Amino acid sequence: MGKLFAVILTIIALVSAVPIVMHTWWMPQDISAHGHAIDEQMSETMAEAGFSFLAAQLLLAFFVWKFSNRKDDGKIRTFPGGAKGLVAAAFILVGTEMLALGVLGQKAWATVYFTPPAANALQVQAQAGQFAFYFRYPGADGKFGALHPDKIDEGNQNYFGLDPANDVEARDDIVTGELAVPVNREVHLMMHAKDVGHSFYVRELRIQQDFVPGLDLAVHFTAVKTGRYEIVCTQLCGLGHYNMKAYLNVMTQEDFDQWMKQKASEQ
Amino acid sequence: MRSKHVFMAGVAVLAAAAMAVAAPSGGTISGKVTYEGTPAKQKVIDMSKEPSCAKQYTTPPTGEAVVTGAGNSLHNVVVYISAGAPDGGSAPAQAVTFTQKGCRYIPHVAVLQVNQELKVVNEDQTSHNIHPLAKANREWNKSQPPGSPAISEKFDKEEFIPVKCNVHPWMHGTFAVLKTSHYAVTGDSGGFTLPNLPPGKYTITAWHESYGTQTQDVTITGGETKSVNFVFKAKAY
Amino acid sequence: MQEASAQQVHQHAPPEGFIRKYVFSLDHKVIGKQYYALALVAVFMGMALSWLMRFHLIWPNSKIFGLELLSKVGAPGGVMTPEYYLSLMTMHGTLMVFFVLTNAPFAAFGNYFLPIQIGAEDMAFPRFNMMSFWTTFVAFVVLVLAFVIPDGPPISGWTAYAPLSAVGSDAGPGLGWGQNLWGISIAIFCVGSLLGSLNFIATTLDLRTKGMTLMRMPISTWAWFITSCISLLAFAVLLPACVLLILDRVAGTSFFIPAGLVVSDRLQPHAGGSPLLWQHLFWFFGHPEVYIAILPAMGIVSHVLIASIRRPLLSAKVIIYSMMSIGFLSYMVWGHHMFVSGMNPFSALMFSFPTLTITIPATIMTLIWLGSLYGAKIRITPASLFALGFISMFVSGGVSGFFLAQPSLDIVLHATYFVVGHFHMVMGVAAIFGVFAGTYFWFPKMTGRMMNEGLGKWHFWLTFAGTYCIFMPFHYLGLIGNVRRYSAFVDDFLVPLLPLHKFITIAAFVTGAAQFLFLINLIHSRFWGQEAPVNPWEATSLEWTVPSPPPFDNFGGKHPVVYHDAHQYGVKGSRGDYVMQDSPETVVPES
Amino acid sequence: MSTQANTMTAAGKSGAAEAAKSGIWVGIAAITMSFAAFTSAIIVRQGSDASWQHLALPPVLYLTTLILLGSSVTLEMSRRGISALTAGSASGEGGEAAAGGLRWLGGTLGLGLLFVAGQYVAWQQLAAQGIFLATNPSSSFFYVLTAMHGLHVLGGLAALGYVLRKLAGARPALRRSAYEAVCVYWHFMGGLWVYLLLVMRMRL
Repeated sequence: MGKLFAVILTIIALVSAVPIVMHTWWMPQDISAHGHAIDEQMSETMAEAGFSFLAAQLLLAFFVWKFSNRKDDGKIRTFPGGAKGLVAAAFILVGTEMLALGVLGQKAWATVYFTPPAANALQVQAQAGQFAFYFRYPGADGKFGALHPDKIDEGNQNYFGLDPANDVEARDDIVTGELAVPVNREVHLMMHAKDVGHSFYVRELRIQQDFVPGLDLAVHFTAVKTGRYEIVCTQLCGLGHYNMKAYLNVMTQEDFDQWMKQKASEQ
Repeated sequence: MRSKHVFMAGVAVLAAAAMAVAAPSGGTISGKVTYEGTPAKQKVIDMSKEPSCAKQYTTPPTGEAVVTGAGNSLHNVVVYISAGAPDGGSAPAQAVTFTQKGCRYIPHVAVLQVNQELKVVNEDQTSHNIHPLAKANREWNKSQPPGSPAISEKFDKEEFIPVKCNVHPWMHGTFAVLKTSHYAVTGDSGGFTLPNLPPGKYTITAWHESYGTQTQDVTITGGETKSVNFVFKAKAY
Repeated sequence: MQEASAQQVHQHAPPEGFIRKYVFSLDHKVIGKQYYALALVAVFMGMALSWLMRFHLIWPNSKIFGLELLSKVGAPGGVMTPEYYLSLMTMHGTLMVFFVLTNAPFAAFGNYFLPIQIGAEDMAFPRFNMMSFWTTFVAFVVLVLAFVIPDGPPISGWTAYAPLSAVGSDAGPGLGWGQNLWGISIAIFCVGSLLGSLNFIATTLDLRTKGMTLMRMPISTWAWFITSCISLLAFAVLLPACVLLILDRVAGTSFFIPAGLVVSDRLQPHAGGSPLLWQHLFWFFGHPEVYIAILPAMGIVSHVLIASIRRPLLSAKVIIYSMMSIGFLSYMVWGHHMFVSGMNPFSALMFSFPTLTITIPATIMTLIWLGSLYGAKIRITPASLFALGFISMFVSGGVSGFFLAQPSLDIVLHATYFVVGHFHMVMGVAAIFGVFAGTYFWFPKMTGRMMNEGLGKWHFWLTFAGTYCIFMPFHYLGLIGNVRRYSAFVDDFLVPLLPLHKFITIAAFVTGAAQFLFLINLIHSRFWGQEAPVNPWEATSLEWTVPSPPPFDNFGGKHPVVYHDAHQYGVKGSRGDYVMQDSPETVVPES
Repeated sequence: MSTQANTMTAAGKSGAAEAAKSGIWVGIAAITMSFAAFTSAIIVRQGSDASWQHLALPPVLYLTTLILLGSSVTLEMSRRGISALTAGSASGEGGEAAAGGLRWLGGTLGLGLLFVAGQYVAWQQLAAQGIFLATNPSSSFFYVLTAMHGLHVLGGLAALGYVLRKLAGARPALRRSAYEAVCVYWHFMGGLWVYLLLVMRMRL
């Protein structure tokens, strides 16, 4: 019976590892300037985690195979080196492994969060509400109009609560339902939650950041590949959570300018 | 015989009811709803979030908070008798259908009588949620994924209930729950007609979702047709 | 000083009558069984909910037979709505985390065996003990009430993030009275857990029998003791958090709700609150809660393991110290749940390192367990299989922690099925394996009858393979970016993943069905099982010195004297290869 | 009796009797943790809210503080008499001391009730100014903290009442450790109140 356990466990461990090694299901292609650091970190971690996983499972299977239901009247033996050896091994191996992962991982993290956005980054405001994202470009004046929550009127498509009647800066703000950005240009995305918590997640962009009501956060990124990508909400926000999405449209500069013109005319 | 009296009374009531229905002998109030000034420009609806809806339109649709027509006519105004008429009695058996199609509400304003059945239908390939922001009535908020059966609901109090879809925030409409059966919603021409009014003094109310309500008093003496017009002041923002 | 009535409390006579004996009993053994029964009810409810959810994910428009009876609104015509999916998900999480994973390994087995293992007649405060169970029971009833109110259960998840959980029904169905009941239930649960933990700590400190030094306590006792310390501090934080949440909901305060929120077109009359405050308070409880579930399982597994491998662990001390350091570290890592929540990015680093550090004691424990198998004489029983399975699950669930501990990878994996797979394996399945191991091991002591071994083994094979089939693919889904808490997969990139989801759903049905083998075994053996001897597993700790089941006062009025620790296996003793803790004979190593 | 008790536990101490004592410290640890959570909530709220308006505490609170601290003193005064009682020498000279002890204990109970009443008066005064639970963050915390503390004090009063009832009976029957535990708890309530008063007084 112990042998059966060993066989089943070995099969499980090996089969589990196959899709990982084959990259059958893996992260989508990275389209961001910073994402390669995250991808490398992922591969690094996967190698270490995969090794730990296989080593432990196979060792467990092997020991159970060898030492279960022993017919021989053999003596109890002790693992060479005993507890001290194992504890030392754990400290040294896992300690250095974790320290390495930790230190390397910080670099990837730092590229996302510790670098300030470039001064000429495209300024966009993202607003998340149940259950849609809206985006706002400052328009010709380069300034965003102020937000007045009491002025929000979605039936009149005033999603942000702008006050164009009294606020000049708000009049040329361009509000859209998709996030269009020019390729290879840094984007400074300022995040505002209208009602409850939401999150901004673009898999290809290697960006995920919560919208926290009352706390205006920001992320910045540079997309290096044109295309349409899905923006999804990853923070449970209510019954339409699974339907809360928008598209990230990475365009060439010309297309972007064209798009911007078109959107400005629709305001 | 007691039962005979009851029978006779029943016949009388039935006859009276039949006469009321059969003889369009009452007066009529008709008129037109218009606006003055410049209404706010209705923006193009950005449906990029929902490609399955966006592709149903060749020219992108615009918002429906203020819909106007030729001759300054104002659409989607509910004109109804708010005082003077007897209550509509029991609600009509026929349900009012409220359809979600192309991520818009059809009709934009659905008029119901108190306790009349409302059937909400989703003809889109996406999920909607129907969220009537009721105050006097019981508020509810239900999802309707594509292919789900119609949602059947009733409202038991008079109220203009804004209804919205949280999944598609541009979708805004109104459930106008009225006590009376005498109502009309202005369409293309901005005109309305309230027929079959027995003689009496009436208060006519016109309600528009952005411009509010106006009332006028009208007296009907016989079978005449009275003309009543409403003019709303448009707001640029 | 003479104690006027020191013995009164603990030398109470056996109670008479059904109510005092089985319902409002002061006997820790009855209370332990009550906790176990409550957990059993909750776990089957939770499992049924997971079945419904898995079904809905694959066949969102299909009728589920009988679901309409549960909720007409949530399942019109038997078809589950998206909001009802979230309701069921919230209830699944809450039931499982609080009423199963906290109750079964800790409160149920701890209550039954902690006093016996240290040679005590009962808990230090039997009345508190009874109260803690019954408050927990009330909490359960209040939670389940959410199923029957018109509003339905809340849809904000077991984490109940504010302001979704705080602003009321404007934000969606179930967030009115459903959420209130949730908050009240959890607050009551906290009170019950606090009373229970207080009792465990005082009992362990003060009621050990003669010779039972701290280091002679079995590892299971140690695990319960450490867990009660964690639980005491964790629930003491969740309780105020729940109070504040309830006040925000019903009294109009703004602890967690900032100004200017427009929910469904309605400007909320709140100002100045902080949603992150809820997250901090919740996860300050929430992360230790993970260890409240897993530490008792570690203790039970260690306890079962040494009796099954007929040798002591390479070092029991190292295991105990590792559990302590895990418990200690668990209070420094809550922020790793909030890497993308808008915390200061520097604090993400502050939370990342202690999180990675937890790997060290966890690895040490794994290596000690593995190393102890070397050269052992493993006896394969359902109990030992589940103990070995626990090690496997703990490793599988643990390595995915490498990823989630790093903020840079959490950017990609946060809120995906990777996280769901991680915590289901390490906190859910592993802890449940500990409970199964404990059940197969202790059932003879608790009922006086043996469980059916063949059925038990079948239960193990199906559960072991089944849980891997369910939760391993979760990690793959997470790598692709499959977001969790979605009631249907409509996004372009999620639709192609449906076949994998279908595989998971089928695995979930098979694995869930296998749990009925366990239930049948439990019920059948309880009444018709073979009669159990005093010490069927030839184990050394004190519970195996008393009759099966133990008498009302455990030791029949005697006070056992302890001469050894509980790890005297693989030695020469009068009974074979082991020496009981209360046996005065000197231990002679076998070699 | 004492030899039997000695066989009960490893260290030779009477476990069952000690349990109340360690139990109360464990309980205090939990309560401390709860109020630490409240404190951190206050700090976060004050930090995140630019429009924080600090509440001026009703002056009656300083009086109630004195009352609560005074009740700790009276509780200590009861110690000698209660020692005589629990020692079982409730006759002759011991009896007089015991009666004194009971009086001090009763006084403590009275002062405790007075404290709770004072807290209620403070609430009334704030309410008269139009400051309620949901008025502003500062007032929310004030009501929550005073209410939570008040609940714990009420628990302490119940325990004091229980001790008093047990001791005042014809055959006093109470474990010394139970009395000690109540004393520890009561003093802790006083200390906790002073701490809360400072937290609510100061801008953190």
